[in-house]
Amino acid sequence: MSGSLLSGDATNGAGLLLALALLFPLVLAVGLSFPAARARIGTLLAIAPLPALAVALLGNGARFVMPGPFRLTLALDASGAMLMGAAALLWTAAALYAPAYWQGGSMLRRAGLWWLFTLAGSLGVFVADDVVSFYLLFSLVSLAAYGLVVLEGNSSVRRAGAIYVGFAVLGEAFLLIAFVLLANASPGGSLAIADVVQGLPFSPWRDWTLLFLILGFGTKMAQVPLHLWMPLSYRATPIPAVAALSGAAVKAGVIGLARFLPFDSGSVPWGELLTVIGMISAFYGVLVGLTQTNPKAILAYSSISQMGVIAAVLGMGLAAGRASAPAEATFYAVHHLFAKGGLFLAIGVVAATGRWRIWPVFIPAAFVALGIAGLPLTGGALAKLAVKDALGYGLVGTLGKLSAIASTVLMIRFLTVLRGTARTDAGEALAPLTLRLVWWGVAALAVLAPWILLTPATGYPLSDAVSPSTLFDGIWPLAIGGLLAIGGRRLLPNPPRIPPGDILALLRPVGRLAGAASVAIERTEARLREWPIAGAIFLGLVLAFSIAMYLAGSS
Amino acid sequence: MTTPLALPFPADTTPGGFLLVLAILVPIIGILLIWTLGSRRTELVALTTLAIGAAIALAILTELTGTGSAVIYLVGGWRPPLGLALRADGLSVVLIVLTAIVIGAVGIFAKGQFGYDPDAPEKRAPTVFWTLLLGISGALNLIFLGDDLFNLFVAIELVTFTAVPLVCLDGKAETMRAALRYLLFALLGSVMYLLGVALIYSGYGTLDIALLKSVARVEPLLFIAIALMTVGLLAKTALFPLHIWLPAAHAGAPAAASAVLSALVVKGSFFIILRLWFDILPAEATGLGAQMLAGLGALAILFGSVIAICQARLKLLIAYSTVAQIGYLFLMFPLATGSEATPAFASIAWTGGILQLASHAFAKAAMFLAAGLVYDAFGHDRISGLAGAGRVIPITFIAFGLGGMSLMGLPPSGGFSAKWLMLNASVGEGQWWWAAVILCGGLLAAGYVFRVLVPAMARPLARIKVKGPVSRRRELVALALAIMALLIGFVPLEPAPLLGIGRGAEAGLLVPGGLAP
Amino acid sequence: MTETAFFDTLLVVTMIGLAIWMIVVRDVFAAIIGFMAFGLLLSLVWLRIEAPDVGLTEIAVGGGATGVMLLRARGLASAGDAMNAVPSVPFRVLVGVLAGAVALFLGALVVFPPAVAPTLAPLAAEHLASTGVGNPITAVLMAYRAFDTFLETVVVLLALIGVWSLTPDGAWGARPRVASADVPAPLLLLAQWLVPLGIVIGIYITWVGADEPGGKFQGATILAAMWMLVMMAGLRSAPALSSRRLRIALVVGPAIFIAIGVSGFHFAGAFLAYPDGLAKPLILAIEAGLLISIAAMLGMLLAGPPLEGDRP
Amino acid sequence: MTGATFDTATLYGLCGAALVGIGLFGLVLDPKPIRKILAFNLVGAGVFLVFGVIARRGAAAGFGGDPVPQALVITGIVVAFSATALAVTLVQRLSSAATDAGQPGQAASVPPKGETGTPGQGDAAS
Amino acid sequence: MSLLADLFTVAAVTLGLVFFVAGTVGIIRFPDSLSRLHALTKADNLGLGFIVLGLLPQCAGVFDALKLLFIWLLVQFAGATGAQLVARVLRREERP
Repeated sequence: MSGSLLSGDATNGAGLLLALALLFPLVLAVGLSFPAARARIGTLLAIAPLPALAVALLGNGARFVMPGPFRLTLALDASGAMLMGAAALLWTAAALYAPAYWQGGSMLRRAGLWWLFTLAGSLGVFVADDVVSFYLLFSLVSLAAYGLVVLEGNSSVRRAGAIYVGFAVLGEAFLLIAFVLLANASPGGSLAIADVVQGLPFSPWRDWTLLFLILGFGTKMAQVPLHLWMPLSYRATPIPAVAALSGAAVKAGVIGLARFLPFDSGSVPWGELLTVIGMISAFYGVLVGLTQTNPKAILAYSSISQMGVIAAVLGMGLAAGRASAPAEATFYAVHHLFAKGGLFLAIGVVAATGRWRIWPVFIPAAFVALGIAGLPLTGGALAKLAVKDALGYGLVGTLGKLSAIASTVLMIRFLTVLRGTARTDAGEALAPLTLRLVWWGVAALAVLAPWILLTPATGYPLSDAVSPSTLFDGIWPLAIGGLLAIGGRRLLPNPPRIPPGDILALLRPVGRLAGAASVAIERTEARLREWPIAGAIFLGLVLAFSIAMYLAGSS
Repeated sequence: MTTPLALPFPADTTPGGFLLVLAILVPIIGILLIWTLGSRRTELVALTTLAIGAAIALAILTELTGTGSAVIYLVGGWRPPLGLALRADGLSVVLIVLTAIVIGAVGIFAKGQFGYDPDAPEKRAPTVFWTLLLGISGALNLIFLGDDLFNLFVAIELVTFTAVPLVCLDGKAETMRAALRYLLFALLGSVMYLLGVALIYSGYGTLDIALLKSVARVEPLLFIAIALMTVGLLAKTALFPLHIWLPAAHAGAPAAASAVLSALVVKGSFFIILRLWFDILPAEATGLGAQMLAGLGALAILFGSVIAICQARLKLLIAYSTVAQIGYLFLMFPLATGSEATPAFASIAWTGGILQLASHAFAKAAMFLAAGLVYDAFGHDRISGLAGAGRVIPITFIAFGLGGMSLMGLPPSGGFSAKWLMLNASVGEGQWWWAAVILCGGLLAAGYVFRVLVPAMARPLARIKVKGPVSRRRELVALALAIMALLIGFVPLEPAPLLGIGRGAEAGLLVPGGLAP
Repeated sequence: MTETAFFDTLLVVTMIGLAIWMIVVRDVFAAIIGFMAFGLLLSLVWLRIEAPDVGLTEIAVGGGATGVMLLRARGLASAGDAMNAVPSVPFRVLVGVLAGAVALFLGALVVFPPAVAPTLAPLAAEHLASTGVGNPITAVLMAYRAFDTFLETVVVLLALIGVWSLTPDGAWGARPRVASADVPAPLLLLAQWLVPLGIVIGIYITWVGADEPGGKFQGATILAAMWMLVMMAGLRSAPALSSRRLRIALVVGPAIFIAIGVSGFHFAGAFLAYPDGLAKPLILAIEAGLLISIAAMLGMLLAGPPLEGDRP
Repeated sequence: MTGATFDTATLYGLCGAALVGIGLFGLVLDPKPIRKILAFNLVGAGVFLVFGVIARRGAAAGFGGDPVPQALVITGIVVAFSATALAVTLVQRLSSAATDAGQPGQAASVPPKGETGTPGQGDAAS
Repeated sequence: MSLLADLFTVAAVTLGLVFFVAGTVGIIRFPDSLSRLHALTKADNLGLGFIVLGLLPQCAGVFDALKLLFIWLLVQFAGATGAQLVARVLRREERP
């Protein structure tokens, strides 16, 4: 494990800008301790992501290597730039949205520190180029987001926060062991991600590494067995923060899988496993989502479902050894980022508008929501198109289509619940202008941005998007979904109510078991601390060690 | 009657050698001055002594890195086996500098505590505290420098006699009970260690570690002697089943004292075990014993962390966290075995273990000082009563949080680099079960750190009752220590050459920086 | 069985019997008296294995001073609060077996020693001349391993500071109460006659230690005992903790040791080295200083910390 | 393993080993701290006897025994005495503090559950 | 001459031992502690005296002989004081 740790050339001009762009939110965070800066916190949060956005747009091929012992290397490639730019846009939108949504500055000030740290982490994780920096930025975004989850501070929120932290730390433990296995197998001990992934197929612990990678990033992407934290924490987090979290922060899992899975050499069993997990999450998310009443919970389950689709895309890519799968998945993720973030913002706007004035706000929500299900001519359709080849045309392809149908039903369910949340007391009330402007902006991004990014990201010509076959492919799942939704509402008017964090109830016995175990451990420890027993153990250890050394020595 | 020792001690006093003597002598001179110059200048003398001690530690470091070989001093000019030698290799210099920094920081923290007032007549607590703090500093320097087993016995007695009165400095009944329990268990340990020293002398005629390395034969006498000494020292290091005295002692002691006890004192006896197992015991005899030590370490991590999570009081939680973190150190034994190509001290687990020792020392000192500040601010340290405390004394809880980050092993802390190296070593050596233990420990550590931070940082339901103001200087000392725990995380993730200086080639006698002549 | 073997066996059996009795007997006072007798027998053993110096130390410090220290604690009704429950019989058997096994391992090593008994005696004898001291043990204590002896004085000093740190805050700086209210006449007589004699013996033993068995620790213990006798008889009250003379007495020994040791840097090329020819006077100077300090330390250790209500 | 030697030194060596065993038994089991201190001194005596036997066997160059272990024993005895002094004073202060605080010495059978409960509080008033 | 000295030593030392045995029997047999104290001091001092007397001819020089006598005097002195103090404690315990 010697020699220069990081291959690749040293810092270039754009790389320096990239580093400064990531450092900027942290500098602002330190600035928050001065009262003058705290007063204008709204503007600070808004300008924080802008340098990163600029670098994402301009600085392609940027590369930064931190000199000296501080191991931090950053590199901007195409998918990294795309995700970072999109995340920066969403964070800016949320930052503009927040002051208007929270009116008083007290909530904003309390969120300030955590907001800036999560922002720095979520932008940085897309551009980290070596294992340790990736782990550093990944833990920054996971743990700093905790501060945003427990902003409201009441007891149920704190429980959600505790579960969030539990899963976050569990995910990080998986990732740590995965990265250790990767680092051990990387040629020449270099920690750069490219070298590490190159060494993965030949590593003696290949299967263990892939398992822990999938478990670690699966927790972040809330795939089925490890998805409990998402519904609870998204319900607990206030709108501006959850918009940014659901949009940008979750994508850390996507970029992780995209970077660390060996797509060029590929591995069939693990690829199929990832696809199965993805598909299960996709359908599970929709099924449980339908039973929810709170719009934020429905969107949370929709996120689980969409992340499932992305996981399936990456899984198929890994199984088929399809080098372009990560780029397609990233493109799909960018659309989801805007759409999901936008819909959360929409909930805030609708809640503030009167029943009669809802339409100018509700129509774009419908477009974006159905876009997720693949409404033709919207960003969603392009996203579906991008991943269609990756999913292939066999069983998984059809499952892809079925998931589109399922998403349609779920989105229609979401729209009906959303309409219900409009203010009935002041029918004519209008949400503050900034809220509506920000919402419209993000909705536009969700619908239009994929059009701009399609060819550079995935290489499909725009003409494919408008060709009659894709239009037809987009329409029929929506039609069937619509029919199902209308029929469903008539057949079972009140579907069963499942509390968010559905199988959490299953965890309760596990919790009790852990409680009993810790009581047992405490009792044995108290007995062990009695003097005679400790003395006897002391003598026993003397004998044990001498015998142990005797055996080791004589053998 | 021929003496079996054909090889005389090879090394002579190296130029910088006198620094080693000063490192031990200066604190003792400080103690004598405190007791003669009267209470007016107690703190002044103590703090200047600590400053001089720190300067000496840095001088030894520069001397070592300058010559690239161990700094040796033959006390009285007599050559071992008859006389005593002091020997500073890379590892001991790192620990001496660590001790100087932590005790210096604690000294700054404790300035003005215990009701010290230069003009008033002498009070018990300040005079005794400063004397014992200097005593611990001198004793630990002796442990890290001593090369003679009986000399090390006197050193660990010095440590015990300075640590026990610190535990019951506040004179309450239960701290005295904890101190008595600590003293008696430590005495059991040291008398067993002394028995081991006797057996080593009966077998080899010398007590000098460097000489023993070349003479030690694989025979029952050596095994029983090393077993007695190891278990005796385990009792003083409070490794899991023998940790009965630590929680009450470290929780009862005043904050400044428990910081030094937890961060440094338990590490002293660990260091001697390290020298026994890596410098005396022939490598082929360490296999099973090393697995046992690490097994006890794993139990320590599990039991210590789980019980830390269940504790009601902050200082007890931190004390049990010490019991758990000590377990990590013992994972070094099976992992730092080294192979033919790389000797033990060049393996990554060796650097990882020492990094863990150093980052735990900084983090734990910061956390205990923070606990002391919490007690100053709120008059109690019940965790349940700390809701919203983070808003009253934010710097303290930031220090506690950064310390906790290092314990959990989150980057960029020293704890993370240590965990990373130990994980690499356990995967590299194919002993994956230690990796599972390390990860479990990290999760559990997150458990008890968040258990304190979550209520502290949350919005309090009821206004928290503040007992008194907290001095900013003390909060900054705690924060500085916590930041040190993070800074050492930036050490390059590979075997540190500094730790290899002076360990020379494995073969034959340990000659500074080269093969035996 | 030669006569000496019979005597040795009788001595060993008595000692082991006494040790077991001490552990088993219920009354703490009886156990302590048994321990003092044990100390006397032990010093006989040291004479049998040709270690008169150690015999002296054992009877002065091990048997005598420790016995007195334990006697002073005997006054407690309960000999201290119980630290643990009385364990069940099977557990006691288990501990018995474990302790027995450790003793067995030890016994085996004693009965089967290494082929050649390693010794540093020839090496010590070879350099004895340069230390200017006749008694080899004093040579080891004051020259070859002088560093250990110096550190040991610091250990005793720190133990004393530890004992003093247990003083209640109100009584810091006060005089420990040693004499009882009414001092019995015979004790007074004993003190008046024995103390001057004891001081002469103590100094003699320290002086003779250079060439014959003896030494400063033994001498200092005798002086400390005489000082205790004076305090018990009420002829002098114990010095106050804050008295400057007491502190000077405590510090003079280590201070001289350091001074001569550090002067060794310049004059003799190493810390604690003596310039050749000057070794003996320097060693005697150190021993004189240590005699005073250790006598003061042991005396104050025996006197114990001042308690509530003592006045300076 | 060389042949068993049996002379006076070995006899006293076995006596030392026995004392260590008996002392450990007492130190581990006896509930009273004074008895534990007594047992500690017994173990100490046993260990020093082992040192003495080693010195006796190393007799050479005209001395009755190897001076180095004998010197170590003298240092050991003084250190053991200091430890006993500290321990005894602690026990004395503990029982007087307990009686002052109105808690008569706890009955032997109840082990003090003090540690897990509420250990004393940090530093004196600062 | 030395034969006579040896005979004298053996006789005196045996006589001394007899007195020690008497003292020990006294401790075991006597009813109350005061009389036991009496037996102890009287018999043992006398016994020691005879032993010292017996050893005098064996001494190398006059100086050693004086040392032996001096030891006997010391034991006498300490024994007497000790007995007085123990008796005082015994009487104080009996009175209340």
